[in-house]
Amino acid sequence: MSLRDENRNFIAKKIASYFKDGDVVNLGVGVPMLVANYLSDDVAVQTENGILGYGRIIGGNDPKEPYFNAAGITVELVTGASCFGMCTSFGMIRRGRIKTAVLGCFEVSQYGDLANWARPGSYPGMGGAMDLVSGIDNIIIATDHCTKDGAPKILEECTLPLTGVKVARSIVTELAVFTINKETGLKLRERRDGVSIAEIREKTGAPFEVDPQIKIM
Amino acid sequence: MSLRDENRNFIAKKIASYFKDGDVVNLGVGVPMLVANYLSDDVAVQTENGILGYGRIIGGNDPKEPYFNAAGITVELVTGASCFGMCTSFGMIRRGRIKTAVLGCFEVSQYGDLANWARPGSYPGMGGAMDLVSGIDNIIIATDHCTKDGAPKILEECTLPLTGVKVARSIVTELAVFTINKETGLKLRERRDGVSIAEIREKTGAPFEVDPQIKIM
Amino acid sequence: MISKRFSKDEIIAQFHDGQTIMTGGFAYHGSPDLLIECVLESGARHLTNIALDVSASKLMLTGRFDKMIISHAGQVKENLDAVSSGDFEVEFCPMGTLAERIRAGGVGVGGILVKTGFGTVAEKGKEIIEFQGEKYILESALTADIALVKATTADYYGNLTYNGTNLNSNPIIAQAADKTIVQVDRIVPIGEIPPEGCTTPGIFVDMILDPEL
Amino acid sequence: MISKRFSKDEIIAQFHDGQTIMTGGFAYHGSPDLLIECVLESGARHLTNIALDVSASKLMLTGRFDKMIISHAGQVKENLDAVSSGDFEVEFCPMGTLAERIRAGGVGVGGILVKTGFGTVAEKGKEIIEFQGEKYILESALTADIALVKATTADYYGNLTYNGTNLNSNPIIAQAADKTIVQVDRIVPIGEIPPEGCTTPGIFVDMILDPEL
Repeated sequence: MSLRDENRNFIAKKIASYFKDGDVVNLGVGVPMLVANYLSDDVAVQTENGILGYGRIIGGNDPKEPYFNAAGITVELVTGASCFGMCTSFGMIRRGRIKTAVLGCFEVSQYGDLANWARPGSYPGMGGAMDLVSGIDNIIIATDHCTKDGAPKILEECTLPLTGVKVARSIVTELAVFTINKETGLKLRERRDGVSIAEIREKTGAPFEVDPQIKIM
Repeated sequence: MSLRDENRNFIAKKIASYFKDGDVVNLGVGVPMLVANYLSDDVAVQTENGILGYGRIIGGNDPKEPYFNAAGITVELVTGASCFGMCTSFGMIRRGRIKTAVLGCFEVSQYGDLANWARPGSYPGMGGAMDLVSGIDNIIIATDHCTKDGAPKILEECTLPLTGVKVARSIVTELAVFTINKETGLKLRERRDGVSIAEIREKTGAPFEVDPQIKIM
Repeated sequence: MISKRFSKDEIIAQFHDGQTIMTGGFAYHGSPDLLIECVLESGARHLTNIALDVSASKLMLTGRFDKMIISHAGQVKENLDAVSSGDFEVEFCPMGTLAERIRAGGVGVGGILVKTGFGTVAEKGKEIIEFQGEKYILESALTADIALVKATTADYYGNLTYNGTNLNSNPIIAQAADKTIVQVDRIVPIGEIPPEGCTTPGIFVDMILDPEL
Repeated sequence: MISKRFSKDEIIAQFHDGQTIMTGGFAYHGSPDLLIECVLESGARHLTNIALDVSASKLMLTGRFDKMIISHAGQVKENLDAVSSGDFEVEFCPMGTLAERIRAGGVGVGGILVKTGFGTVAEKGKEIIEFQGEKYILESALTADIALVKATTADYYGNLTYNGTNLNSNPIIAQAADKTIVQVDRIVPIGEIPPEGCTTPGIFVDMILDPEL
């Protein structure tokens, strides 16, 4: 496994630890989807294309398979899972029955603005991302701390088209965990073992407070 | 069978003759429901509480039975029938997929205004009647020509709370068949064998034209 | 997955004065009668009821409700007298519109534009919207504190199936409340309802009445 | 009941220049690929496509469409280039909102009030409505001339079942068009789909592609 992949699995495992039996979570495409591999079967994963309760990601996208997730990848259902159409699916999202979504990002601002669907030269459409951030209260951003080129993804203000305004509640990267207050901004809650606050400051494009009780991830 | 019941079955049989295989019809409570007994199984009866394709009316209202119509009466399904919830049911009504409904009335006006849900001392609510007349184009009124007291039910203007404005397209009674033009009003198309136009005029509370090619029902 | 089975007493404890309660059912069918008994046993008053039809439930006669939003009260004389009595407020709404308003509440949509009811009492007091060259009545979404649902089968997680025309308003009501309580003919272990056979996904269900608890 | 089975040639004859065509499917799944072939073989041009997702269908690359109302074009480079090319108009709509707009069209509701998309491109050009103390985006219902649906099983009357996540947008699209054409894995005699097992009632279906005709 490459360092990047190891880091992404580290992020996924960290986020998986937040959930308890009976919780329901929607997982976005990319790093967030890896979270599914670290969850107990008693945490129900919802996918907006129409499953409540998928477990292991099988992989592949053979149209003959019956169950796939929002990335179009074949998944295995857990016992007690249900399938439904798009309106029921986004209904449970909009209605607030799903408390948490884990989403990736291109950029996230200090106040929680999220940009995760369009960047120069790639304008595929927002898919279900706007519905998720509008309907779900606890939006956790799961992301590499910086882009492949080393540029910060956590910024004072987003530069790309927005998915939602002040919607992200926390950010988990391979280096740090931040919480976001819509008014006061970022607070660093945890840092990776061996990673200094100075290094995190350097790789973060926005100011942040440091929790006096900061923990090791 | 009483004369009144015989007349009502006469009306139902007459209306049943309008339909051909493949048609879909919604039947209201009262006289309209009798139409079901005279239809071929290849005419699908829809009931707004959630069946497409019921046949014979079994009777009774045991809550343990699975299939009942909008009057709460147990019915038998035809082969190929489907059951669904209220939103799908009224969806097919509002969307215009059901071309014809047969409804009863307290009063119907010469331009097609319909009053069939409330009268003094009895204000039970409109149920699905307003949705039916708003969503379905061909509204056939199936009714005794006069009230039990002999008062006309076909009037220049309705006096009771309306179900819909200019919605009825034709009226079938035990004496006559009228068509209704929203602008020009009633035209007498058929009369019962042995019933004179004079008698029909006497029992009808609104003026009507007589079709030169008037037929015997 | 966690179990959502509860005893009658635990369910009775959910009802409080002033709540809005939706009830499924149409005519004599698909009515959550055991749960309605729980409401009455709770002693809660000044309630609001939202239901497509209350023909059979006689809720009107209990003195517990200040307001009812319904499309039909049934032809039973007692109900018709109760409507006329003015003892509580009755807001009549066309059945198809009412179903869509409840559904809208259940999927987080704030309102809908319909054409049903122009020229009748149904448009009284409603906002008329002109949109894309057509006139519509703007109808608000409806939600409730508690939904009382009758289903045929529930698994422990609350996945629900319905039988025949007992479906009626139950699945939409099951999505529209902050707390959804269910009465069923049969409770089965998780896994017995196949993923495609489930009409109401368990996420919408909070409590299942288990008569054996 | 009457049969709705038709040959490929009879279905090809349904498509004409300028039509609005809805297509079901999400990513690689539940896409009515044989019916999309019929559209292309018909030679019809200046079409509008409404679909939640066109990742897999490559419809964008056919030059037949003047406009697409979609939520996602997929991550395939050819599609992304096509979106940027400006060769046709693309209207992006959030997936959940788009699903509700199509559903609204299918049940004869004229529009819906949603909160999704405030502060983003999704609210651009839309009417904002203040209703009961809250701000909403007014989104129009969508209908089409033709809906292309992929189901698992159809009986001769057009009652449809769907398997797993192949459901996705197919049942809502099946209701939203003036003419609904269906591609299925299996055609069965009437009576084989039980009343409760039918997701799309046959009344919404006009033509079933029967490869054996």
